[in-house]
Amino acid sequence: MLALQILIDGFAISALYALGAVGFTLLFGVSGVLNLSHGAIVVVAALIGWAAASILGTYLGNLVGVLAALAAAYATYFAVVRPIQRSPAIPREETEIFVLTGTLLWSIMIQVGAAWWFTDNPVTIRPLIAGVVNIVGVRTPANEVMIAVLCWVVIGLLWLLVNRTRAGRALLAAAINPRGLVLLGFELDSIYLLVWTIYGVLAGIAGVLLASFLGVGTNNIGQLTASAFSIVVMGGLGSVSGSLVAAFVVGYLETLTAYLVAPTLRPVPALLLLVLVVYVRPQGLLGRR
Amino acid sequence: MNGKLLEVGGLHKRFGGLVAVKDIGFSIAAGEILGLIGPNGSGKSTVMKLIMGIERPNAGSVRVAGTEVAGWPTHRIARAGVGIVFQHSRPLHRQTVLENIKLAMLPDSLLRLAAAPHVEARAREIAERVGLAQVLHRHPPTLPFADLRRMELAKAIARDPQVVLIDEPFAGLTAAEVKAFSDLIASFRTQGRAVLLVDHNVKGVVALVDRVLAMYLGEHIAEGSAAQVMADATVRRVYLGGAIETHARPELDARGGKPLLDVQGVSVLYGKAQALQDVSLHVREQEFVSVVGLNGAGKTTLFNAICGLVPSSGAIAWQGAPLRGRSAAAIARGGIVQCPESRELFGEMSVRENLELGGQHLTPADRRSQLDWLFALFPILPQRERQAARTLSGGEQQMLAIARALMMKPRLLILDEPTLGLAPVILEQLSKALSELRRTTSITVLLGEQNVTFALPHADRVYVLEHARIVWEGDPARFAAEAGAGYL
Amino acid sequence: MSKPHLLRPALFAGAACLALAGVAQAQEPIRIGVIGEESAVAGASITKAAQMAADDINAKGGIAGRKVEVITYDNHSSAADGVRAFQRAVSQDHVVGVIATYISEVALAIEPWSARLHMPFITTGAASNEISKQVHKDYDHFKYTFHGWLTSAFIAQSICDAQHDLLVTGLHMKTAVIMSEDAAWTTPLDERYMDCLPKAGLQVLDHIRFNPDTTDFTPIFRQIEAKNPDVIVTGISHVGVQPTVQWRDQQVPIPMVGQSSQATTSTFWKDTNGAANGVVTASAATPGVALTETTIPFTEAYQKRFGDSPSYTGYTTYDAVHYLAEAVGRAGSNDPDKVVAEMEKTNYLGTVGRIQFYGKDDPFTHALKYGPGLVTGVTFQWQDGKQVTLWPADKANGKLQFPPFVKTQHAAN
Amino acid sequence: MARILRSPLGWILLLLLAAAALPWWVSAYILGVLTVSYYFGVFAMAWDLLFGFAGEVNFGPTFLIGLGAYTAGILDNTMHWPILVCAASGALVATLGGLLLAVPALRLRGPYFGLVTLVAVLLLQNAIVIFAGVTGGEIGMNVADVLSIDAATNYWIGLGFMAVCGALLFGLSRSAIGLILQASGQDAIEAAALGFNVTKHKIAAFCVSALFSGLAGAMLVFYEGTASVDTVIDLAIVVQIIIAAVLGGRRTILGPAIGAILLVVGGEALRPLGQLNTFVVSAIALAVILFFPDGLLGHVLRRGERE
Repeated sequence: MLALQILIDGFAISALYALGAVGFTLLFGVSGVLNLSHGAIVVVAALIGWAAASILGTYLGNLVGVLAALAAAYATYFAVVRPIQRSPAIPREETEIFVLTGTLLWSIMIQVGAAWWFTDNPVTIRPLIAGVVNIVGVRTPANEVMIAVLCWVVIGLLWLLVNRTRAGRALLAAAINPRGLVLLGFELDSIYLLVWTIYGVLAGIAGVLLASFLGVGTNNIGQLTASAFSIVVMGGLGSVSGSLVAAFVVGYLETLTAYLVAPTLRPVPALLLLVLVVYVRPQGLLGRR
Repeated sequence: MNGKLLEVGGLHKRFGGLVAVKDIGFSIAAGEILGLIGPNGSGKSTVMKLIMGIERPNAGSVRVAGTEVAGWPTHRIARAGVGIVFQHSRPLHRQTVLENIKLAMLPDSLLRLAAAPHVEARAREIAERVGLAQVLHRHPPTLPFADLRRMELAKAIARDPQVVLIDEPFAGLTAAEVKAFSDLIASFRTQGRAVLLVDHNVKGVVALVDRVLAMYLGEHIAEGSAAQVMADATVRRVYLGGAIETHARPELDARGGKPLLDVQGVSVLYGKAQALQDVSLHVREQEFVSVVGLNGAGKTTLFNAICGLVPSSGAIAWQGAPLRGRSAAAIARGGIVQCPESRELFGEMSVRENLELGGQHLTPADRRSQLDWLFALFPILPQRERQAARTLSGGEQQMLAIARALMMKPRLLILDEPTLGLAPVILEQLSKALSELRRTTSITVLLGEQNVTFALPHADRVYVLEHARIVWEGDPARFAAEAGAGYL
Repeated sequence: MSKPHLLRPALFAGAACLALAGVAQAQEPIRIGVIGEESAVAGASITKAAQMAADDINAKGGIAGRKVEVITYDNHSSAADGVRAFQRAVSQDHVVGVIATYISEVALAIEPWSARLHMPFITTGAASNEISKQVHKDYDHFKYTFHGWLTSAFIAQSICDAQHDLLVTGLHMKTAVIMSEDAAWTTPLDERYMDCLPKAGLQVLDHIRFNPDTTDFTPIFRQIEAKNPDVIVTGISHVGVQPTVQWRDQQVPIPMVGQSSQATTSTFWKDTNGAANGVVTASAATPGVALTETTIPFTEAYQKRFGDSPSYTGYTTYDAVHYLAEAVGRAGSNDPDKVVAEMEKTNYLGTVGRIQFYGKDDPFTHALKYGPGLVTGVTFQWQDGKQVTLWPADKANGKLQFPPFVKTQHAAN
Repeated sequence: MARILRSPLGWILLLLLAAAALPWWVSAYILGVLTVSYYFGVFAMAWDLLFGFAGEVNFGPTFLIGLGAYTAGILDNTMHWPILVCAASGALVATLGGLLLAVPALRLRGPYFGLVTLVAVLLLQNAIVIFAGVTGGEIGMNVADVLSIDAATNYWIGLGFMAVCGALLFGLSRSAIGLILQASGQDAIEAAALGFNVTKHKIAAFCVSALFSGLAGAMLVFYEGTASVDTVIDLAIVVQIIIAAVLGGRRTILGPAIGAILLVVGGEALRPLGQLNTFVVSAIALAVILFFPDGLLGHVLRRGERE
């Protein structure tokens, strides 16, 4: 019974982690950007979605939330990341630290701005389906089931997009060899725009689902970024399947700790595992050297 | 100890499945200069890194003045008496030239915070010797390229190493500077150092070296005096190929009118190094033009300038309109498609996926017919259709790269060094495919090659690129007589 | 005594003294520094209520002829920022006292500075026992600090008293599980819970503390359910929205009562999309319930001015500005020692009850006195978007009512 | 006089003298703000030694600061040793912690090194909450002793501390070790080929950085009288340190101190904006990074180099 509970409870949270991390890792894989404003963008989706839901209803509100995240992602790219990448004054080998610092500052601006406008109280979006269902004796909120399903549907769609469409193939090719892609007449700029679009939508969906499942506020921004970062590193930077695996490892490890050890220690084993992975296998679980 | 300062034996290095260095051995005595030559990808730079400990050898021995140092960390090998001059270096920007040289003489200690007093005088002396006396107190970013190279040389010898390794000593230097550098390196001989010069070809180092060792595909192919090596049949085949045939179609150029591609006075600077100087050439519709030149002459730079991948000065016109201001991708879509020497395949993707990406902009029907045609042209590709590109052999990868470029239906195909690192039997297949291409289609090709035998049979016209400039232009049939002798 | 705070200075201070003070300091207002957390609902209430209090006092002619001037600061929920704001208030803006913060960490960081700079300091929202214990330990040094809200121990006591009346007497409940975030302010809270819940008639089956960064409460609720208690008694402040929403979504069949700081804010219903329905929490006061004569006028004026209801800190801060200003008025000078001496004599009927402070011999020196006739706090329940007061019984305006998924009858079984 | 004005050292001395005279001019509050900014200056300088010179992006300066701060605070509360002994012990523990972190972490490159240092901070933060009995948990801990209760004295201690640390760190950066570090940061292979044990020097740099960070953390605790996650460990502090260093000019040691002072003082000057002051300060810092990526001092120096 306990094992079943752990299995079911860990699944939804892991799926949500996976959704949050996939966009982050895709962005890194394709454009080499570690976006430290990730948590802020996720929270923007949640807050705007919540505010819009009270006017437009839950469905439209969620949609507005996702669009808000998309807008925030574009703003991050055009106002912060691209100017840094193109600045002639920043040496190439230091672009990385500048992107990190720049997105971090941007994250603070979003966090403070959002806290000023919305207060730092966490908000929740009304679940799309209310009520509970009984899964082999475990009482599970219907919303939780739906979120797990939705996460996997979105991840599946992403897989189809990347593997079955031309634009998706180009995206994958850019992750492997951007120069080769330029030689074939692809504009890297539009590839980057595409990946930021996908990223924005994924972060947005993660944001509104998070708000509907657990509730989220501006104080969670740092934690959200850190957890996406660690999951992605654990899975192997740039490896989408690695991130999925790592998300489930972290999700279940946390749930197991909360159930079997103590709720106070919830985040600790995952952090220790992360350190271990980084030391023993720096390329991550499924990453290639 | 037998007077040999550097002794290398049985050196092996693998990178994954690729054998980069295979059983290389040589020795250099005090006061001797050895040239290590080989085309790009031959493994010569890897040998240098193995000696310096930057890469660890899989097998073999490296002895410095009798001490076995193979497998040591770099800094210990350096302390054992090996100095290296890198081709590219990153000096300390906030420190002066003098301080940069002094850096090389600091003790490797956490407790000695200040340099020993004699260091200052010695740094000045070395700076003077390499010709930096005038610029001692300038900062590196303000120095001309040659002075930066001098500074690197000064750093390498500051510690008075017994063995000096120099990577491409003359790349990017003007003739006068080459002379000054040669004199400097020659002076190491009288100082009793063992010197290893690593370069693409014998020509660059012929005046300086006592002996030359030639490598190809990781293997030792010839050794001896510069003249011996230049005359060696294997070396000549690697660099020049075999006997030269030509099948020029001069009538194509004679038609006159506006050329398809017109390059006028193009120059390229890499930082401070002149990679291309005032180069002009043209290619007419349906022509097959070859640009021959040794590695490092500037072929790749020229092609990258045409394709908009590196900034250049001068004028490049495509179908009469200037290319300036168009992105590299737009140029590619406009019909100039490059198949680069590095191939730039998508390693994790299958052969078919690579090809499909090349034909992305075609209609499905067009793409299918193009694919069928290429599969016929390169019969090995359909057999490898589902395999990941990185698992292919070098020759197969090259064919895939060419096929992928052709998928774009280019107006002008730029082929950069397609023979790079390929075995002779593969060259033949490739050559056959090119002949077929030239015979059955009206495609325009600009080929860059070091291997003259490979380049000439297909060519309608030939340019010779040497030291960043075009030095000869004409009918392939006249090449052997007019330019062939001075080529290698 | 409809306006006690206007009459009292005239009663306690001599007329001559008053006149003198009025003449000497007529132009100089009583400056009070107020440090809040503008991003947090509870923290923002502090500065808003303080501003209102000053305006109300000034509208009635000020205190002892002096206007009250409130200078507000934002500490961004950070102790370091709080200390800096405190220093600024003292050295730059020359205030006579500082009212600050609902976060214990910030209050504890300011406390030593209040001692060093000899600046009267009242925290109107923090709960940690340490604040007043420190004053007790080294009175001469720390006497400048006052705790203007109930300490954790008394909050727990208030909850025990309320739940005794509501759950044990009312619903015959017998068992409880304590669920609190692992934070320093909950340590004394839980200690007191362990002590007073059994006394109130609720046997404690388990005591679960969880990481304050927790977002997924499913395992915790499951663990609690496994013990099959009649009620969950909470001690939460960092979290609030999340456990509440998950409690509703997972339809945890056990009522949740206790201290949930986020639940005391007026926006909680909207933040949780109504998941708050049925949640019971302790607070300082509730809108529409007259703890004293001033409670309702204050609440209504606040709602009119700011558009939302005050948090518990709103009530306590509104009172604090009054009794601090009056103490300054009685002291007849800005001298901190005299102000502290007068503060200790505070006997002020505020919006949350009669306010008095424990003396230097009590272990909770300078903390609010708890008890009937003084300050007890209230216990209310969210019902259909409204805060319905349940306890104390004489102030109640509704009955305990749980959402359908909560099973209260199994206590009777 | 003219000669003093021509040399950078003269300028620095003049500035220090002017700064030392401030207690006779400005209020205790401004002194308090500056005092904090001086300790932050030391944090930023210590970070720059690691990033600007050794080329390692350390996301965990507050791991080192926190170790120093909490060790000192706990020792003061439990052992009642003199402040200086506690501070020194804090610095020592921070150095040991730095060594433990650096030895394995320096094998890693780029984002991996950054992540491990980041995780170190998160773990320390968790440990503080878990061991709330000694550390006071998330509400922090009051220490029994403080440096001084006089604002001017505190200010002079802070100023002197920053000046001494600055001189030591700057001297170190200009010493043989600094040059070697800089060379390894720019091109580790070339530095090794010149005969320098790059790893040894980087570990040493980490330890020095840890020593100064830990000491400054301990001093800050004894100035503020409290140690809490919020004041010495939180990621917000990390962000502030990194921004200060980049803002002031990485690779200059003194620039980061200037950046830290500007950041703290700027945030305070904008306090009337209320909540939004952090927003404005971040926006300004972002603009500086975008338009003057060399930072303030770096920009000035670079112009000097071009001449």
